[in-house]
Amino acid sequence: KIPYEAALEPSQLKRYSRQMLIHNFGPSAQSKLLDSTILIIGAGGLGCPAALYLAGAGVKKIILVDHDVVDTSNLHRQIGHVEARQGLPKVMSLAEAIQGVNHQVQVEPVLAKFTAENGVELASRCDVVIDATDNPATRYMVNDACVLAGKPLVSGAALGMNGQLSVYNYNSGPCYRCLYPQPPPQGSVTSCADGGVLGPIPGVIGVLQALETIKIVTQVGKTLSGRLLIWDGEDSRFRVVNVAEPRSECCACSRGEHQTIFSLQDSEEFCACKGLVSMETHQTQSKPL
Amino acid sequence: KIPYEAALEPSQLKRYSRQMLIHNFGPSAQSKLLDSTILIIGAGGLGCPAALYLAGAGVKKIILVDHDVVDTSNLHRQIGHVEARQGLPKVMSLAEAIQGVNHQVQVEPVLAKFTAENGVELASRCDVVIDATDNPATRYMVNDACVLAGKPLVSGAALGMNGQLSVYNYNSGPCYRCLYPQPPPQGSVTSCADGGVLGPIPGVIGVLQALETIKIVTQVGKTLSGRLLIWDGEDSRFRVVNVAEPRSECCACSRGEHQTIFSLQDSEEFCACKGLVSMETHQTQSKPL
Amino acid sequence: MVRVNLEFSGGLELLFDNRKEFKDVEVPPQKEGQEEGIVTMKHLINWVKDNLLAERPELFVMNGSIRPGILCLINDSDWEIAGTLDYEVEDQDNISFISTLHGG
Amino acid sequence: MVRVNLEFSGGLELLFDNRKEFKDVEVPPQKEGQEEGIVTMKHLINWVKDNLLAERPELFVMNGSIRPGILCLINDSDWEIAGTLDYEVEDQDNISFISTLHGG
Ligand SMILES: [Zn+2]
Ligand SMILES: [Zn+2]
Repeated sequence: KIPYEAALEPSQLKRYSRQMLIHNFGPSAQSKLLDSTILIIGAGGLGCPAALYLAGAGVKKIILVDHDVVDTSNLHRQIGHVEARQGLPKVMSLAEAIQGVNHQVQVEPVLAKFTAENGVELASRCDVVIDATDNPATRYMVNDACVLAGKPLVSGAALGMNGQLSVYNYNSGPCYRCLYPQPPPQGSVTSCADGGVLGPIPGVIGVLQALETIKIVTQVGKTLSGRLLIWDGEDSRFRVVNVAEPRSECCACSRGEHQTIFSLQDSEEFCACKGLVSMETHQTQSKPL
Repeated sequence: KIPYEAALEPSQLKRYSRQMLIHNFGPSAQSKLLDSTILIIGAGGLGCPAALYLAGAGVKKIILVDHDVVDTSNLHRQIGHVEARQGLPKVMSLAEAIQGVNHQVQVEPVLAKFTAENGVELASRCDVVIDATDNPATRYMVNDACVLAGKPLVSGAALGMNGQLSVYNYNSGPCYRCLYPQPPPQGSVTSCADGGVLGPIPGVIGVLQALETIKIVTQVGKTLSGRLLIWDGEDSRFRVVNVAEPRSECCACSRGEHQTIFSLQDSEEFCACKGLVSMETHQTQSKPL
Repeated sequence: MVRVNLEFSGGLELLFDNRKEFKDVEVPPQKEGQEEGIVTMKHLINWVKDNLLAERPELFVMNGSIRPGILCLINDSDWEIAGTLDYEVEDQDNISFISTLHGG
Repeated sequence: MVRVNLEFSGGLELLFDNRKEFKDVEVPPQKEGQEEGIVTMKHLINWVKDNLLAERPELFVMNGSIRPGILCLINDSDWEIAGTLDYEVEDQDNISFISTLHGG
C-alpha cells in the first residue's frame, strides 16, 4: 500500500503543505480534493470567491456555468473579475483568475444558463454542486438537478447586508424544496440590482461555500446539512439554526407518492406555473424587499 | 448644499451602484469610503481578501505593509497572489491585484516590517488599521500604535480550522491589551507554518475585516467593538461573545498611573522582556498547539 | 397573555419601520373557538399583522400563514419542528421571521 | 457537587485527546479552607487539569490560573465579567476554554 504522500508530486507537497498540516486533514484529505470535480453555477458575487478558494485548495476540476458578461457594477464584489475583462463572459474571466492562482486545476467554462436541457448532465459530472445564482427559479432547478443526479448542494445567498448558507441533499438531510416547498410569490423577491448588496456579504458566503465543499469532499468536519446559517452583517450576528427533517411529502426528494419532479422539465413547468422566471439581474422589475 | 450624488463621477455611480442601493447605506456612506485611507499590516491570508474587498468597495487609499515575498506555500490561501508573481514582494503582488480590481484606488506598498520606528507614523496616516499579521509580538505592537495614534483596529486571526475577529480601541471599547494583558508564553504559540491552516479560514476572517472596516468608515451598522467572534469552521459554529470593558489598569490605553506604554519603543521592550519575537512564519520552532 | 421577543430580519424589517427587534411584547390571547385563552402561532401572526406591521401586509401574510419565502424560527429552530401554525406560544419564546434571500 | 458543560477549542482540544466537548461533567466541591462545599473557577481549573487533561499541563495552567493566551468564557461571556478565579460555578454553567489565535 503506497502512502498518500507518495501520490503527491513535490510541487504539490509544497503548495498544499499548510492545509495538510491540519490535524484531521492531512494527505488523505488532500488526495480526495485533488480527485474532485466541483460544479459552480453562477460566476458572480458568490461564485468568484468560492472558485478562487477551491482553486487554491487544489480540486481537480471546476465547471463554471454562467451566461452573463462582466459589467462595471459587478466589480465591487465579484473579485474574480478585473477592470480589464469588462465585457467578457464571466466564465472566461473567472477561468483566467483560477488559472492564475493554480494552473494545475482544470477549468471548464460553460457559457450558458443552467436549464432543463443541460442541468442534470452537468450535475452528474461533478462531486459537489455550488449554487451561486441570483434568482429563485434557478435555485429550484439547481436543487432538482442535484436530487435527480444524487449530488450534494452547497447553497448560498446574499442581499443587502444579509447572508444565508446551507447544505442540501446530503447525508440524509433535507433538500432545498423540503425547506421551501412554496416559492415566493411574484413581486416579493428582491434582487441585488433592486436591493443592493455590500461586497463582503457574498464574499463571506462564497468563501464559506468553498469551505463546506471542501468538508464534503474530504469528509472532514461537520457540514451545515440539516442546519442553516443566517448572518446579519449589519449587526455582526451569526446564527446557525436547526431546520426540519426531510419532508415526507417533498415533491422532489421524497421518492414516494408525493414526488412530482422526475425531470428538469417538470421543474421548469413548476417554475412557469408558479410565475417564477429565471431573471437577468439587470432586468428585474420587482419591488424592493 | 450639493447632494452627495453630485460629488460622484458617472463611472463611480455605476461602479458603486449596488452598494449605494442598500437601505441605510446610500451615497453619503459611499462618499465617506471614497475619502478613507486604510492601513493593512500583513499581505497574506487575511490581508489579501481584506484588501481586495476594500478595493472593490472604493476606499481612497490602501497602505500595505509586509516584508515577505510570495511563496508557493502561500498560494492556497493568499488569493491576491498568483503563480506568476512568486518570489516578488507580497506588497507589490497585492498592489497589482488591487489595481486590477479598481485603478481608482491609490495603493502605497511598504516593503518593511511594522516596527517601533515606522509604526506610529503609518497608523497616523490612516482612518482604520487592519491587523492581518501572523505573530503575537507584532500584534502587541500594532495595538500600541493604534492606541498611540488614536485609530480603530480591526484584528483578525486564523489557524487550522478556527478564526477569531474583533474591533479594538474604538467607540470606548477595549484595546487588544485589555483582553490579553499577558502575552502567551514562549512555546505555546502555534503559527500557520506549524499547525497548518485551511485557505477559507483566513479567507472568511479577512473578508469580515473588510466589512468591519467599511462599517467603521461609514458609521453604518454595529461593529464588533466590545465583542469577539469565535468561529470553528470544522463544526460551522459561530459565536459572538461579549468581552470585558476596557481594563482600568491597562498598560496601553488606561491613560492613568498604570500606563507604561508611551511609545513603540516601550512596546518593543515589553515584547523583548516577555520573550516575544517578531518571527518569520517559516522560521518558527514552537511546538504545535 | 404571553410575553414574547419578536425579530424581523433579512430585509423583512423594512416592513416594520426598519425595526429588527421587539422585546417583551405582550400578545393578548385569542378569544374565539376552542382555543380561547391561548396564543397559537396562527393568532400571533395575525396579531403582528394588525399591530406591528407598518406597510404592505401582502409581503408578510398569505392565505392565513406567513408568505412563502419567509422563514419562521421558534427559539432558534425551524418552526416546522414545533408544529407551525398550531404551536402554542409560551412566555419568553424568541420568535424570528427572516426573509429568504436569493441574491448572489 | 456541580454539573457543568465544558468545552475546549481553538486548538486547545488537542490537549484533551482531541475532544471538544464534555457534557454534564460532575465536579466535586473543594474541601479546603473557607470555601468548602462550593466550586470556584480556581478549583475547577485545577480539577480539569488533574482529571481531564491528557497531556502537557504547562500549556493549560500557569501560576494557578489558565495560561495567558487562553480565553475563558462563562455562559458565552468573557470570564472577566463574572469575576475570573473567584467565580462560584453553578449547575449547568457552560464554561469554554479557547486558545487565542495569532496566525494569518
Ligand atoms: Zn426535499
Ligand atoms: Zn487597553
